[in-house]
Amino acid sequence: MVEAGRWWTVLLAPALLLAGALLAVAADTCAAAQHAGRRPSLGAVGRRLLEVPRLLTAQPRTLPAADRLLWRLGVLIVPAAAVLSVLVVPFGHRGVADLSVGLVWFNAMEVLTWAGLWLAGWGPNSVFSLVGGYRFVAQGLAYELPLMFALISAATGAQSLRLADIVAAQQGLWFVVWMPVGFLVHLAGVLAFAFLGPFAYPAGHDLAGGVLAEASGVDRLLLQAGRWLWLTAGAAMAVPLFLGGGNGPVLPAWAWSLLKTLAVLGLLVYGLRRVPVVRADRYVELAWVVLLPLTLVQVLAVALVVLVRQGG
Amino acid sequence: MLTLVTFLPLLACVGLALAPRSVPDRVCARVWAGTAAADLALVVGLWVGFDPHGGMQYQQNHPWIPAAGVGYHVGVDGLSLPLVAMTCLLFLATALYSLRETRRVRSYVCLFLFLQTVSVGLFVALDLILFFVFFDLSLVGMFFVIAGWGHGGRARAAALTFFLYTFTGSLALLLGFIGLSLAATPHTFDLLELVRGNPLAGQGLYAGLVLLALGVGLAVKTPTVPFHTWLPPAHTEAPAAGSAILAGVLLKMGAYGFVRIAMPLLPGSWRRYALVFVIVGTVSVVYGALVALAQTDFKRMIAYTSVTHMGYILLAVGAAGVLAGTDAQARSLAVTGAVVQMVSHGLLTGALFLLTGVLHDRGGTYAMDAYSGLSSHAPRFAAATGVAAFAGLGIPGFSGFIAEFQILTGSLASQAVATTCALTGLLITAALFLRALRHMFLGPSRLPAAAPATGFRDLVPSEAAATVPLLGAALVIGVAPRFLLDVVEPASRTVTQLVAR
Amino acid sequence: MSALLWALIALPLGAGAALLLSGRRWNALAPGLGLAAAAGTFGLAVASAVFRPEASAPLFAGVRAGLRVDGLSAVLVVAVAAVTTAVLVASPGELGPRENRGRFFGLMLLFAGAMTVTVTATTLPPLLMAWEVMGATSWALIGFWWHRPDRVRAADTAFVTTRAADLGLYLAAGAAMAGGVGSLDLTALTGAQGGWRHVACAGLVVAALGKSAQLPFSFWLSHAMRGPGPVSALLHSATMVAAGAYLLLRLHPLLVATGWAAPLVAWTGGVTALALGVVAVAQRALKQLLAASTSSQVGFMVLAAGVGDPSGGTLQLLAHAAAKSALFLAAGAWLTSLGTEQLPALRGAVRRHPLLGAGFVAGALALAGLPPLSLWVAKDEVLAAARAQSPGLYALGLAAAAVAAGYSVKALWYVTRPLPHDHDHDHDHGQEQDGGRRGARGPTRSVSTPVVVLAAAAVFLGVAALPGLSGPLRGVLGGGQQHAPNPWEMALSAAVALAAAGAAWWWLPRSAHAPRTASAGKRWAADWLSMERAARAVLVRPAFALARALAAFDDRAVDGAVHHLARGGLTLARGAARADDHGLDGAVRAVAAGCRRLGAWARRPQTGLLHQYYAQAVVGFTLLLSIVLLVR
Amino acid sequence: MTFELVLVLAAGLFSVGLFGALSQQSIVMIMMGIELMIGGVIVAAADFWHFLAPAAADGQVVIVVAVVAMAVEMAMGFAVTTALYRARQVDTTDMARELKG
Amino acid sequence: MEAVSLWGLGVVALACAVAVFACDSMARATFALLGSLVCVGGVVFVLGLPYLGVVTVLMMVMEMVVMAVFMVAYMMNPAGLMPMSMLHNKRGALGISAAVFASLTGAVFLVDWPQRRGSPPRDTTFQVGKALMGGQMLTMVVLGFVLLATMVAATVLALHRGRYDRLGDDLDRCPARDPAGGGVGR
Repeated sequence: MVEAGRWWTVLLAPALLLAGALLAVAADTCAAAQHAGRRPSLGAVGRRLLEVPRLLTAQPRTLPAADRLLWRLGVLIVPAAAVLSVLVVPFGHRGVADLSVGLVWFNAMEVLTWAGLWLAGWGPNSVFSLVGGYRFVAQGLAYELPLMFALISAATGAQSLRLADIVAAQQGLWFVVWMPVGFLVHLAGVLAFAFLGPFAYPAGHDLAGGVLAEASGVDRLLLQAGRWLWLTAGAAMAVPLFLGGGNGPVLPAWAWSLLKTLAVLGLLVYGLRRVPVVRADRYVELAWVVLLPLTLVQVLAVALVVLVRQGG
Repeated sequence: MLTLVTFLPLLACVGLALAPRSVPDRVCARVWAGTAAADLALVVGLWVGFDPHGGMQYQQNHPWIPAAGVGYHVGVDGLSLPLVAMTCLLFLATALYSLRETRRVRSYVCLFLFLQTVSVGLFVALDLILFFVFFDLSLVGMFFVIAGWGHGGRARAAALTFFLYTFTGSLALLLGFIGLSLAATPHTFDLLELVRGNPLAGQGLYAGLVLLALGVGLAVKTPTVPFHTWLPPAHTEAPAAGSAILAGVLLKMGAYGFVRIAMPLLPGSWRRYALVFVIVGTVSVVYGALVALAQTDFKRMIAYTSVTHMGYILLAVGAAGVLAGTDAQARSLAVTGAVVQMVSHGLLTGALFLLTGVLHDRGGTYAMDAYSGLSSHAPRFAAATGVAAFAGLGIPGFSGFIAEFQILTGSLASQAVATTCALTGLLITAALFLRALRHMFLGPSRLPAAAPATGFRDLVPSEAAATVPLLGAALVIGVAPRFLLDVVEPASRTVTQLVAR
Repeated sequence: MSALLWALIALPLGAGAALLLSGRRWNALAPGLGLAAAAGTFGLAVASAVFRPEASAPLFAGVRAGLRVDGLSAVLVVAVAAVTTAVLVASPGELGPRENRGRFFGLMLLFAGAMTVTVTATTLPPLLMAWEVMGATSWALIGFWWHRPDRVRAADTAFVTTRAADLGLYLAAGAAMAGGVGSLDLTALTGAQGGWRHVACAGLVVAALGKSAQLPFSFWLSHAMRGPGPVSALLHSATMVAAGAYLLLRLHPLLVATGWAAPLVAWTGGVTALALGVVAVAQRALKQLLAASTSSQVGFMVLAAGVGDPSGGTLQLLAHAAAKSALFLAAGAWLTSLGTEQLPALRGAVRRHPLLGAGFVAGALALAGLPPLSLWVAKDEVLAAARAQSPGLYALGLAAAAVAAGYSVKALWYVTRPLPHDHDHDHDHGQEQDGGRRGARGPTRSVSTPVVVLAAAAVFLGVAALPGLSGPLRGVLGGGQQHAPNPWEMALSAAVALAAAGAAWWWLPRSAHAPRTASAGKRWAADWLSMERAARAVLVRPAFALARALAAFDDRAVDGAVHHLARGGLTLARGAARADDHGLDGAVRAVAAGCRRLGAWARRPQTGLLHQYYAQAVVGFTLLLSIVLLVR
Repeated sequence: MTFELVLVLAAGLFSVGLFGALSQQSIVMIMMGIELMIGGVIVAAADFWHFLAPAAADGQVVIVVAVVAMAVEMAMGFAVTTALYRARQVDTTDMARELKG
Repeated sequence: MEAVSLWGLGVVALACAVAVFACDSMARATFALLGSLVCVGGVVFVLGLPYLGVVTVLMMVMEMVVMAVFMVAYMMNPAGLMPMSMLHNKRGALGISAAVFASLTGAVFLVDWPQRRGSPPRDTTFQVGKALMGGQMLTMVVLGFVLLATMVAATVLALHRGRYDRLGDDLDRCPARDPAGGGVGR
């Protein structure tokens, strides 16, 4: 079904991801304006997008005894990881690289953001950014385990780590139907590693922007881009895992994938404003005490179903 | 019946020991006297029912340790009945004598009751191990008597020497017994079977060694010369009653051992080594008499005379073993003399020691030169001691003469030289007793410093009741010996036949 | 019939024992009772002499205690009873009311009983028993006044000496048994085989000589004189000392059978007679003189036994018993009344108590062996028999007779001197050393009559023994002896006796005043031939020395050996303990210390520094790895 | 040849880790050294699996165990260090030598 | 292709390994270590074990981030701004590790390794999964228990207030005295 794309798909995937990210930003500004009571206008969106060239030309702030190497590394890792994680996601019936351990790859890239953000926080040698970095690590500890089990439940349902197999397994029934907890936890996870909306705790305003406090110029641009890229990558990943990937009655596979991804993205951007920022220790309690058992039960149920179906 | 006789005192002893503390001393002493009298009555009953020619009678034989061939086998014959009678009489005498005892009377009485059981038990025992058990228990009893109630400062040392010395001897004896039982085909310690089986008939050296072990064990107990040094200190330190029993009964155990065990069980080696016993006997006689002559302590002197008298027994027993130059009549005469000597020595020396007890009780010391002319103070005491002394040196009319005459007449045939030497013993004994009497009882009156101001009290009824019957018994044996000899002679004839086989 | 004999023995012994035990309780009645018993015994004695009962009782295995009154013993039994009665009659006089008369009379009767048994015994055991009892009673009687230590010492010496001799009897009994004479019958002794007969005979001879105070045992008799008068009279004159002679008389066949015994006995008797005669002459005290004379007279009896003349011996015995007991009674009476027994001090004692004096004179004359009196006749018979044996013996006998005359006359001379004028003076300075009651009171009639009777007996016996009348006596004695003395022998002996008496009577006044320069020989004789000093030196002192040495040896060596053994054990124990402490314990402690050091070494790598642990771990693993690889 | 080279790589990692563990004073640095050593082991295991016994899964199991070991070592190391630090404000092994023998 | 990547990854791994102990800054050391271990993951990935390789990278990243947190918490000079040598016994350690390296490489080249036996299965992840759940179940169980024990022990050790302090002296205070509120049942 899904076979590895040719060489140019390697470029196409990032482009598509970027496009998705831009769409998300626009949606977000519209939501923010509507939220603020103004009518969403194209100008607001344009003003938001003008941020990019501003940042590119801005004079980057220098700090005393900053660990420039680690800082640069950290800022680069976040968007790079987002891009790398999408390589595995199949677009319709073709993905960039159909690894046998695609799911684990996505998870590995997702964990890289931890390192990246911590480095971005450590680099400028400033308290707020360091605390922001720590906040992200704490938030990571909170959302990581339920997210892993959600991915595992999808893999167990498809009895394989290869995304193509997972998509194939959803021929008859999408996983979201009998793995709702997994889907929700996945969405929460996407918001969390994109540290947007309720999970913007690391870049919280109480810390003067937290991780982004000292970021300026290109660094800030890369970090911001990274957040929105991760959001779209997460949404893209949710489609093959829970929403049956390219399967769909009429439209061609890639069209269904695109539609589902935009739908999920819209859902997420809609959710950004609705939920207040959750403190990491509060979320860790919810995640470990409530979500973790749920996802475990979820995995157990899936495993039993698979066994019954396979056994029978 | 015999078991009753043996263990009646023990019952009384246990009864007394368990009796409540409130029982006054006087009652304890009376109980002792009563038990002793009852025991004596039973023995007299036995004597009356005893058939002299019946060999071993009143036998009781129950398996005790069957695995080792040890049985509770008791019985009486011509040899042991007189000794049992003498033991009971002596214990009755000591009981009467101790009526006035004041120091820890209850345990004193219990000890003596225990000693009576043990002594009678030994004489009636017909099993080597039973014999040995009673032999050792007597040591224990006597040790406590001397250590507990001895009056000298060195009482404990003397008691310890006595115990260790005789105990070592008893170990040699045990060795001999084991040797004997091992030689018997079905290993048994029963005396009659060993006699019947005569296991050691053939083995020369082995039998010799067993006899050596038995000889040493018994020699230490009847103190013959080289092994006698425990006797004098034991006697000087022991209380009067203790000395009487030690001399009267315990010494006889050794002598009786020769007649009951050594001779019948080892006839061959006894005949071969009889000369050794004769020589030891004679030396004991002469040596004991001479050393007694040189004593200044009255009780120590009497102790040495005991060595002499025991020497006579050994001489007689040794002579009975020599077949050359004698006939059965002479040998049985010697053995009869030995048994009568045991009985007479028990009575006479027992009386003498009780009287020395009186002497010490009044004067506080045994030193002869501390007293003089006691007859004026205590005529009855002087008379009794005089009679006892004369009986001791063998004046006819007393059992001493009967015994010594038979011994000397019986032994001269086979051991002319030894017996003539022993004769000098008679003379020296006479000299030393007379010298003692002269020093203490006759001559001008002088009392030791320690004597109380009231002077030298004469014999108290309880003391008289203790000593006079003993002297009376000696007199009866001396005057009309037949009642005793009728019992002893058949038994000694059997012993001589056993030795001669 | 045997009941009579048992009664004869039981009466004196029983009465004696009773009186002895009564002690002072019946002090007043004692003499009467004693006398009655004595009289009874005398009657029984006469009856048994007539009927000649015989009795025996079982004693030991195969040995019976036999008694028989035959010819010889009949005479003696009567004599003993008679003398006992006489002496007991005289005794109350001698003993004051305060004395313990019960004990005295008891012992005397016991002695009489024992003497009776001795003479009637036919087997050795009863003889030996009686023999010993006699010794014991003599000890008790000599030491009667036991307050004086010297008297008791004398009693002891007497007893020990006689006891020493009595051992011979034991020896004889043993030899008889060995020699096959199972029944120990005296007459059967000759049947003993081989050497045992000689041994038996030797034992008997020694015992007899000891008891009869012959050489070399005679010194104990001088000590025996310490006893009261009647004791000396009964024991040490008539009966006890005679017992030995009687025994030899009875066992003459055995003496002959052994060959050497008869001459030995004879010569011992003769020599004793002569030697002790000389000793008697040299004595200054009356009782010592009489004692020595007793030994010499008994010597004659022993001589008779040696030469085999029982009738002569018996006659001599009877005569001497009567005479000597009279003399002793008199001497005893004077000792109590005059408080001294020294002859010079007794000057004129006869005049003071005429009746007593007459008896004494008669007795002394008889003793001198002057003709018609009994002793002369007896002596002739003995000398006749001796002459038949060997002339030397006859000469010896005659000399002894002469000496006998000498000392008798000496006694007579002093006693019959006229009373010195200061009569009372003597009383005061009389030495007390003789222990007699000083001048208690004059001898009462009770003493005089027995003395006279005995003296009369001594005189008249001589008549009965004259050749004419000797037939029935010899018949009674049963011993038919051929050597009736022919007249010239009798005349010769009478002449000798008279001559000696005359010479003594002549010489005495001169020597009495002569200065007392006693020659060595005289002093030696006075000291009883210093036999006692010899015996003490030869036997007693070495015995004591040996005793002391042995006692010391016993305490140090034998007891020492035992204590050294014990001490050795203790040192061994201490050594073992030390070895255990330093040796074994030391080793253990060393091991412990070693372990501690090893522990310390083991802890060194634990430095607490982690990196060093890693280093050690790595080095360890590499070594392990290389070993595994190399080994494979 | 690559087999030996990968092994040499593993040895190299192991040795560098060893050097770090031995020479570093700080507990955390030592743990890093140990992490490197375990990394070496993982490489060696993968190498052995790949070149010697691909059929069996033992090599992979070794890697899993090694990874778990690394995780456990990490957790316990920091727990001990935390406790030590809280107790005595010390984080170098030189100062924590109380367990000296 | 494979050899080249192996070489690349190997050299980078060694470089990062050396960098760990060379640089002063603790953060840099940590991330050098991360780099080295990612390369190790890569090598494993390249050697045909994709799952284990990616899992190693996944685990190492999380571990190093946590280590970085602890590094900053405990190190005196986390940023390495004040360069000081935290080394001791350098020469000894160097000697030993050099010796070990020499011996290992020696062993590698001297030992004649057996030939390859069998061929790799198509799906290695399935192989290890099957092995762990089958033949090596014991190892899996042990690892499970070890991990559980580690969780509990680490928590207990690391807790400032110990396990029981919060329950009061008599272990019976109902709402346990916890510094931070929240948690189930409150």
